[in-house]
Amino acid sequence: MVEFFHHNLSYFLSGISVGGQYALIAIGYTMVYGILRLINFAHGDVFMCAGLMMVYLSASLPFVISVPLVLVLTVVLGFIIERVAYRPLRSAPRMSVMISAIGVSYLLQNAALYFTGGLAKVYPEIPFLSSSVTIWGATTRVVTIVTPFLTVILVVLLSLLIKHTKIGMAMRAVSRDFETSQLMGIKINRVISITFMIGSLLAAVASFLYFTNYASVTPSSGAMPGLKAFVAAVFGGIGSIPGAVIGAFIIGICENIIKGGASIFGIPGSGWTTFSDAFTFAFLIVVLVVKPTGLFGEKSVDKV
Amino acid sequence: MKKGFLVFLVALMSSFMLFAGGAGEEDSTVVKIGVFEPASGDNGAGGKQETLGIQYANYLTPTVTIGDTEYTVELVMADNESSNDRAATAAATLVNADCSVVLGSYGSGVSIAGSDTFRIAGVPAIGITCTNPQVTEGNTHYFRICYLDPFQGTVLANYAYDTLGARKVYCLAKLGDDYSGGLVNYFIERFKSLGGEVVSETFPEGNSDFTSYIANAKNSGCEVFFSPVSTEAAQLIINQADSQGLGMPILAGDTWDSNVILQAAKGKNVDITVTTFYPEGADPEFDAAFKEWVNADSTRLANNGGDDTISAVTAMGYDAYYFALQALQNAGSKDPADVMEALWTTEIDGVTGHIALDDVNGDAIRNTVYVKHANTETGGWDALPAVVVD
Amino acid sequence: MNREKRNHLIRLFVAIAAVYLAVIILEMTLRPTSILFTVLRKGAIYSLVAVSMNLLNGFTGLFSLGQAGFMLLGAYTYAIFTIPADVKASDRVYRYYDCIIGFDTGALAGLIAAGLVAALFAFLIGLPVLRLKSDYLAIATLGFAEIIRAIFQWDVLGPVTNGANLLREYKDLSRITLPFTDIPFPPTLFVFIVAGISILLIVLLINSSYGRAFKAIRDDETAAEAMGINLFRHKELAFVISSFFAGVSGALLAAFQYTVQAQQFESMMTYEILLIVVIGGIGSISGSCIASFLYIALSEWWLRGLDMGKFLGIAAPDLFRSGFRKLVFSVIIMIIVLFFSRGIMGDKELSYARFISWIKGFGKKKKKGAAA
Amino acid sequence: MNDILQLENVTMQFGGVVAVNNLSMHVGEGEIVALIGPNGAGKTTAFNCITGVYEPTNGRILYKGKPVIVNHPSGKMKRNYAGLCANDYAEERVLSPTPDEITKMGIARTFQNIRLFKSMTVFENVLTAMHVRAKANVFSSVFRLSWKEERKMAEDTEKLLAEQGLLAHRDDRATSLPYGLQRRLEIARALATRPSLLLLDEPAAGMNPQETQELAQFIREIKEKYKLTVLMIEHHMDLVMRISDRIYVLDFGSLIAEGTPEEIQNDQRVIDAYLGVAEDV
Repeated sequence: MVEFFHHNLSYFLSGISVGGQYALIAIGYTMVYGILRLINFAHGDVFMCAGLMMVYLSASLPFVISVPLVLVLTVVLGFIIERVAYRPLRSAPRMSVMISAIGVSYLLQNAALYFTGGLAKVYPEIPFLSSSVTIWGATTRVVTIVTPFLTVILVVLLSLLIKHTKIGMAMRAVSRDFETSQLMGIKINRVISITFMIGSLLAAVASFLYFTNYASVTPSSGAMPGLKAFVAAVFGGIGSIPGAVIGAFIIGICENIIKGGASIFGIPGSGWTTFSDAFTFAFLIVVLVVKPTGLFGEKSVDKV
Repeated sequence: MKKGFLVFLVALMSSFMLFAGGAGEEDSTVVKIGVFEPASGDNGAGGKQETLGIQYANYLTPTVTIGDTEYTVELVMADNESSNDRAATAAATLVNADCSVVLGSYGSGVSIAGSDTFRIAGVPAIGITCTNPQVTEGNTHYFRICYLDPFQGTVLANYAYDTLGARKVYCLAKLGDDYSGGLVNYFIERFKSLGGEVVSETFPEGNSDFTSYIANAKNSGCEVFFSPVSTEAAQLIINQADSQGLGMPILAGDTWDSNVILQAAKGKNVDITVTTFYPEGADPEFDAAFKEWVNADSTRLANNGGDDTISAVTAMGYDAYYFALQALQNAGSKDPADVMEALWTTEIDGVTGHIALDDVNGDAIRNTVYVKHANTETGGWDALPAVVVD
Repeated sequence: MNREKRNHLIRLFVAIAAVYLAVIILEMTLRPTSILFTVLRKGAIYSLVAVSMNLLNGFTGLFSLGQAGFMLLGAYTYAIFTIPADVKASDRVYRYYDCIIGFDTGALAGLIAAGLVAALFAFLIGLPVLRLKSDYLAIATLGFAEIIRAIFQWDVLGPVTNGANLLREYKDLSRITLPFTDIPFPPTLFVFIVAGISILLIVLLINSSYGRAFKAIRDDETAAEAMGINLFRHKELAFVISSFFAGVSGALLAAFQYTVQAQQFESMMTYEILLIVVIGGIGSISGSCIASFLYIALSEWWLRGLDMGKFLGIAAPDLFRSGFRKLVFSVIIMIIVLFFSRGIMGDKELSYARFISWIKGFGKKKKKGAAA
Repeated sequence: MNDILQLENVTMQFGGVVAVNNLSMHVGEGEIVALIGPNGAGKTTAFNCITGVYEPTNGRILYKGKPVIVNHPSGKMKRNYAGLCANDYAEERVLSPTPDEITKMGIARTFQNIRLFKSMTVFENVLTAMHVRAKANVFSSVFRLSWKEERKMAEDTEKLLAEQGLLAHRDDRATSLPYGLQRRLEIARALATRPSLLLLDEPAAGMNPQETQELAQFIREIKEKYKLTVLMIEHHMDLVMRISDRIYVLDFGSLIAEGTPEEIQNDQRVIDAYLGVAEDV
């Protein structure tokens, strides 16, 4: 067992690392869904934009400035998207808001396409995070090791924020009952804005970790991680933060095991890797069929 | 307010229609050459470099004399977005713009996908660096000035077996990509016939995590990592190979002959060898003049990947332009049908060597493959002895 | 009452006949490579798939995002069925695999098979998935579309699907002939006829007793159930029928493109179709059709100049470079989504009376503007 | 008189909460029976059990003498079950039809919070309810081979609307009708499924005394005309007392009284339930 684990350590390491990155993105999805019942399709692209900002800013600024600046700009981006694309549609049917989200996603991708000229941009090497380390015989980057810890720390901080601060309480109230909390004097718009800003902040952190690992940013870089993170959020029970985090780690690890399937299980390559993305969905569907609201989702009962 | 906006929208759309419909009066002394290249997507970088070669040649020789008339050559660009489903529409745009001949594309899949549109319109196309046999096979309108994958794959397999001494090779292709899939296939065919062993895998579109594939290569005890994929994926592979300590030579085909690769490999612990169409330095005159031209304009420089390294695809694009001009002259007309007829017998001496086409599929008759090795210290290519096959 | 209805039907018939006549005339006069045909064909194909999606999302209230997957099934079925047997045996298409399918069919059989295969898969997928609600249903159907895509790229199925590689040389639009002859069928007309008949069938369905049951489910599931409408059976029915036509439109798309590959049927494609449905108006058939043609014309034709350096006669190669078209296009989409969130038609249908009153309202508005 | 509907020991438990506790009642053919009780007594839950919206935790429901719904606690519920008669139905086959199957058997209902089909006109609302009795399959329906049936359905709908005095609003959107007419439309829609037993959930809610009076008349009329049996939940006591043959009273999920209007009016337990019992008594 230990031998097996040792031999395949590199798969598990990259699985845990990518899982942590998905988790940070997934929180953004799940929080927004909890409050607005909106699948924020643009979230993956906010993540991609954070990556691009870093590419452009670090070209002229030192990391001490560019890293915080990227965090701030991403938060601003999240805020603007909510303000411009979602708030005007607050009373519109849910489908319209979701279409707006798809529209924003499309817009961000195409803007990135135009400004990058459709080429992959090389992500800067962040000192320390980018250096290689060897752990128990597996060579990897420091970022791989840092990611899960950073993720857990951020999630704990976020849970404390939601449990113990006034704004956190407001968030919980709004996600429980939108109308009533409005009547109770909670400033809904403020809560929603802050939710988007927190989500964007975490996406920006995820972008540092993710792109340091994979080194290049393209306009479509956000699509797949975004989709996977969203699946993780649904998988864990959308609206539940611990659910999203656990879902993300499970998906990250499974995905890497599938990719390494031929080597791990000694099954000669019969196109396993074709299914590394599809597997995520297959897993999700099985979970949904067995437990229609995800692992930690609350059951909703229609009043008749 | 909303209705006013609607009026505005309708007005805008009708003006679009007007301008898009009537493309302007036809100038009888203009001959149009279509540039069917990707400017975005996976192969955007390579497509842009190939386009640069065409543009440079057009800059040097903006006119052509057909019969007794001197025509101005107008390049019509259409971005096929490296995507097979967009290719047909991009091709239709070129056909609709009355191009006499079309150049491109970088990437075999898009060429195959656009091929039928050209066939139906009767417009000849000249493949520049699309190496998959299916591009020209069984048709009379698609030509090509580069060598083919069975040839390149054989050369690469020989190189891995004989020069690198490898007996087990890891092959990684992109799922659904005719170029990498085809090349890997011919490589495997040859390598196995030499007595070697291969592990072959594919990665899906949009994949950016190659760590598991690299781990697979290491764990399965392979000695060479063969991955002739797009430059986009190549950057990621180089980066992750370095951070994971791949520890075996990486071998790739002509796509990797790009400064994108050099930039990614600079300062990294990787060993990269590629085969290509043209090694920088083979024609110093061309090299120097092209560098000057590229450095004169920031957009060109950006399109070339930020520096003035000459990619083989640029040289091929350059040759393709002159090949097309020669065909136009031989045809004595700008009618696509005449050009198509003339192409079979067109020959030129380009910077990448003598170009003549065979009479079966209209493929170039070439027997030389250049081999380059990435120098990770200087960030340039070191030329290795070229391979000549008889 | 009845006369009004009859007049309405007559007008509708005349309008449709005029459209087809226009297509025939265009096909006879314009040169076949005109970009207009690209727009018309692709617009008609997208109309069909948008209407089929509208049947689910707009009329039955099922939020499904699996359309691209069913189009893929249709496209592949059509291509595999109609590649001539001798081509299948040669290595012109199946280069790395030996094709195990030894027969070939005509275009019509291919189209029907495409629909049936898509419908069969929809039936199987629907069994577990249609019990899910709203967003969960959406993500599950999206997931199935991705799984289908992966299956069709799988090496092991290579002898049938040609792996992940292109399929070609099937009965594309240039190879379709009039039945029992070698005379080529006018391609645009062919697309219009197939899409037209399919849309007509969907309209007939929506206006039938079953269509009303679908709408009842959309409006209020509990009440519909209390009125004796079996939710699952009717949802499954709508899902299967919608997928059938998505399959047919996938087949048409394959025929239109000359080559087909699983790769292109990604989730972005479904989003695109959903955008069209919403822009046209959820629950409006004519809206979906109008939006499809506008969408395709804008993206493939009118805005092309933005990518090619010259637009509206203005040449600015530095601004109008590759990608600008898509940027402008997505801004236009955003504007429509934000300011016309009910879409072009809302849930109404295009009719003569509505058109006239719209024009009249237009005149009034303009006069007011002129006075002020 | 035959019983058209019988409930035997029906218990509905949600988690730890017993919403309906061991409810047994019967409704005779041609009767008008009222189910009353304070808010939260479990009346609507009982309706939902009868119509298949909820699957009762325990008990049996018979329609026209045949068992149609049977259940007993199983799985997790077996341990947590807080009701009575846990083992009475353990041996019987579980029957839990969906609401549409119940409707097909001939039980129709209206809803407490009106649930009309929002996007449809008055005419379409009723026409849609006819779908359950339509025989055409989807092919004959699409290709209009069943046009005769379709025409018959339209005619029946017109007739039904005319009888309910809704014909003037035929092409109005259902939700644009005044409240009283919406209730009436809901009843018309239920009638379109051709039921033998009609369940009305607070039909007079939100009506003024005048409208309530008309409603009483209306219920009697349709009962005669369509040979219906009516079971209704209602808070308007004058309406209940005026038209009911018998009354059941629920409180906290349990049946506390049963009888004719006179009996119920004088029942101490009912008075206590409605007015509350002083703690020190």
